[in-house]
Amino acid sequence: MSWTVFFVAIFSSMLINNVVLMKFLGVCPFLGVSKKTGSALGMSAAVMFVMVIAAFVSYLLYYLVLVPLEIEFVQTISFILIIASLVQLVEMIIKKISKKLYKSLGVYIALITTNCAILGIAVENITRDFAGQYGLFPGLAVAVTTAFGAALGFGLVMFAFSTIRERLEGANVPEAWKGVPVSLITAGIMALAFAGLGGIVG
Amino acid sequence: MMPAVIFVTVMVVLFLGTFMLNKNTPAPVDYKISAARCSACSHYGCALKQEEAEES
Amino acid sequence: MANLLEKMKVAAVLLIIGAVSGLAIFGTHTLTEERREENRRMAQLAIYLEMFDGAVAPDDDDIVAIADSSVKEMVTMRDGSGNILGYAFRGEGRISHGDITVIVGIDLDGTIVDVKIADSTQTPSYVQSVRDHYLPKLIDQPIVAMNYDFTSEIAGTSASAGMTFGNVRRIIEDARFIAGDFLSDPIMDAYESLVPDVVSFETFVVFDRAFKEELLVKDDDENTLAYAYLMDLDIDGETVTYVAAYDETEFIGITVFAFDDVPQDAIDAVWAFEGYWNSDFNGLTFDVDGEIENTIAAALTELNTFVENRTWINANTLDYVETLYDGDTVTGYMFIGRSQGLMSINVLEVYLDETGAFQGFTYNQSGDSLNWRTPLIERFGAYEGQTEISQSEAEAAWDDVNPNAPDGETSATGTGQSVYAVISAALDYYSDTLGDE
Amino acid sequence: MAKTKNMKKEMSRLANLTKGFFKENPVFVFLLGLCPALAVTGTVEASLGMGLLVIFVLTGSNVVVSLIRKWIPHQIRVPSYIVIISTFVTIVGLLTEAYAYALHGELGIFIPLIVVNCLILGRAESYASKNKVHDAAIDGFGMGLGFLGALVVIGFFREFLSTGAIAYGVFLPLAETPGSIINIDSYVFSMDAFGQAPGGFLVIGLLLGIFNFVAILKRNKKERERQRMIEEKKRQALERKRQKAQEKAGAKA
Repeated sequence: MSWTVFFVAIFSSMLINNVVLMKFLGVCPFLGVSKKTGSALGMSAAVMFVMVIAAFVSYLLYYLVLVPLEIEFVQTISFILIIASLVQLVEMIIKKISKKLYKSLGVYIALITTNCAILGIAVENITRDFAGQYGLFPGLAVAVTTAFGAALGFGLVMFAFSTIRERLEGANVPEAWKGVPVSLITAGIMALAFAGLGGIVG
Repeated sequence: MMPAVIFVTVMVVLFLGTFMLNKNTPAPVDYKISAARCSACSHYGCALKQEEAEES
Repeated sequence: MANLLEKMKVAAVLLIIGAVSGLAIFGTHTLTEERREENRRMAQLAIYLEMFDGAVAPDDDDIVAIADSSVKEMVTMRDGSGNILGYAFRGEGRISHGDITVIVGIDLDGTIVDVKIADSTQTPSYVQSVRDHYLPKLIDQPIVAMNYDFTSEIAGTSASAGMTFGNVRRIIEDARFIAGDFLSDPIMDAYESLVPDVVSFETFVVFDRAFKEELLVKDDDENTLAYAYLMDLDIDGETVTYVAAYDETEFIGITVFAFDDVPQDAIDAVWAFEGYWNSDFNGLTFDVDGEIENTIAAALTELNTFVENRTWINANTLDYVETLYDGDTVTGYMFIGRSQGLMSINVLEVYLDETGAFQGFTYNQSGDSLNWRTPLIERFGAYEGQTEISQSEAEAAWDDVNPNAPDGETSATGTGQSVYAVISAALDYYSDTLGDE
Repeated sequence: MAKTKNMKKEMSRLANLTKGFFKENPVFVFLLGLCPALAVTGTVEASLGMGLLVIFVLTGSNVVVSLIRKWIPHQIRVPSYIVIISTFVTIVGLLTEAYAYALHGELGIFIPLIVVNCLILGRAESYASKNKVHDAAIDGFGMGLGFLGALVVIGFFREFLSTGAIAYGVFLPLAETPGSIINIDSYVFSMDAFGQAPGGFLVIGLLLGIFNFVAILKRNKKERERQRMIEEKKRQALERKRQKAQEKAGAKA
């Protein structure tokens, strides 16, 4: 296994297989929390934080508990529960640690349980069988790197999209398409642009 | 059979535990989640938070 | 107290929900386990079944895991009554661009039925281009003579899709290597019917006579077991390839490459030569009847003469010399020799007359550039009639083949040196051995 | 008297069932479950499959939540709902893998992701936890149907625009051999992008706009109606006033 694996993992999960625009994960916060650049960035930071930890924990849970016990079939419920617990724990810790951090991140953390990107990436890390490809612990490193890249990709489109939306507020859009519809169409055009990145790295 | 049932139960209890712990930890700042942030899927989290805000 | 009770209640409710949920999931899992397993297995097999018409899902015994190869699994495909239809190979490849799973189907005749990319994490556009442009060209190719030349003909896509196709190609190569072990390979079958223990063969010299190719057939340790000669004969308007084999002293026999479209009488004709098998080739003449038999006999006679007139040298550079006759008079000698040229080993035919004077040379096989090869024939032609060619004369021959290059540094040098090595070896051999007789 | 009450009840049940179709459509009005609405609507059949799975989970979880609503302590109701829903989703995932393997492969990770589809948690919290079992079941089924309908409409446009055909029997066990219902020369209709990621956003954006457009037209029509009524009333009042004045004048005279 060479270092290029990590580079490819970050690059492809950030740009080529972008969580929002290519995999349709986390579309809801993408539309809901992108009206202002500030909140978009806050949400992205919270997602990055939780996504990386969730990838780490869910990977270990799967390979160190579910596989030895031969109960892989409870994957879905155990992943959602571990992620939900994680979110609660993280929020609690942030509450205790820092007022400032809570003000900027805490509010978003609570919204994350139902963010499908977190669960999606955790499940996908298992489906892609990193453990089988690289071995248990190198696979963990690749899984976490993939999650980090995905979170970077999420942040990137959140930021780009929020800036577009701030401009869109003042645009002359037909009444029926104002708000979410025109945002979706904008996202479609962004997705077209991102589709052009396919083929840079495998 | 036993491992599956025990494991799921443990997970549920773990979730409940963290949930209760978090609920019992007071927020350090007064905040209100704006309606804008409550759109789309975040709706469940919002409902929860708004309710908490109302209760307190 | 009430608070504690409340907490107990909360915990109890969650505990019950957890347990019930665990039970429900486990119950569903148990009920559906068999079906899910079956589905997963069928999904894997579906791509195999698609390749072979009338195939049924294979038993576990028909699925063999393979180690130490890019091919991971071989599946024997059978029809409903258990007859083997062919073999499917599942291979996996990995390049820095991602992984790829390739299925190769090979039928009993050793023909590629289909090649499919089952799964891939490589760049989709390259994979698609390989699917669209490359894979269809592989279908119906015989595995004994795979031709990948089309890769250079596919414009535009070849450069970028090349890496992915390289992956696919490696898997096909491994699959056909494995298939060769138990599939009937007509060429190996032909050699094996003449010389047991054959495991490989290589082209030695090519001819433009009744026999087209001289091959060395070798055993496991690369020892030459015999010399095989391919003869393309015109039988009833069809070209049929016969193979005759000799060892050092004997005519071993003759057989035919049994491809599907060979006329039966062309195959049967071989039996007319049964009586000559394993006989001393000195003065071997064929007494046979029938049109096809006579055609074969004529070719074999020509071959027999060649084998008789040939003297093995087996030195570093020279393989053998053939004495050329006109009736009973010696008219000259043809040497076959080989030497490393610029790009490949050059196999040369060097001609001397009966006095040992140089008469010219031609290339029998060479991978060097024609730009250097052709002028060299002409330039060495200037030394015709000489019994010796000095080093300086030889250097003069290749020095200015490429006038633009600096002195002594032309690309023709490598080719020229190999040519000179063979020619001088032939001249030396004459003066040392043949001239003394 | 009793009869009318019964009828009213049935009417409200029908309304309960159909409210998810247009008035409270989960996708087009509430923008719930947009992730699957974008991700699996490349073809009609995948949309149909996802819709059916959601109906199953939604009805099931609604029924269970409604059944145990009185035993669940208020403070832990959301965690309990999450557990119930993920149980249903896990079960549905296993069943799909067993009985519709092709669909399972097509929907992929979007089957486990039904867990985080807020439509389901939303209905559990806002409806099932407050209503009787049969109402909750009807609500879940109706909302699920609305979701399915929206997905199929999106899937129809996307599949048609990207392939010029509507296939059947590919992912769902509908036919022995797959075929297509509509099939137009694929050279005319082969806008691949509609089948892929960008098309999902574009089609939903456009459909959402059209949905809004119809809603606005309706609203405007109602508004005009209301205006006309007001005008009418004003006119009548004026008339009455005038009549009264005339009467008064007549009486005086």
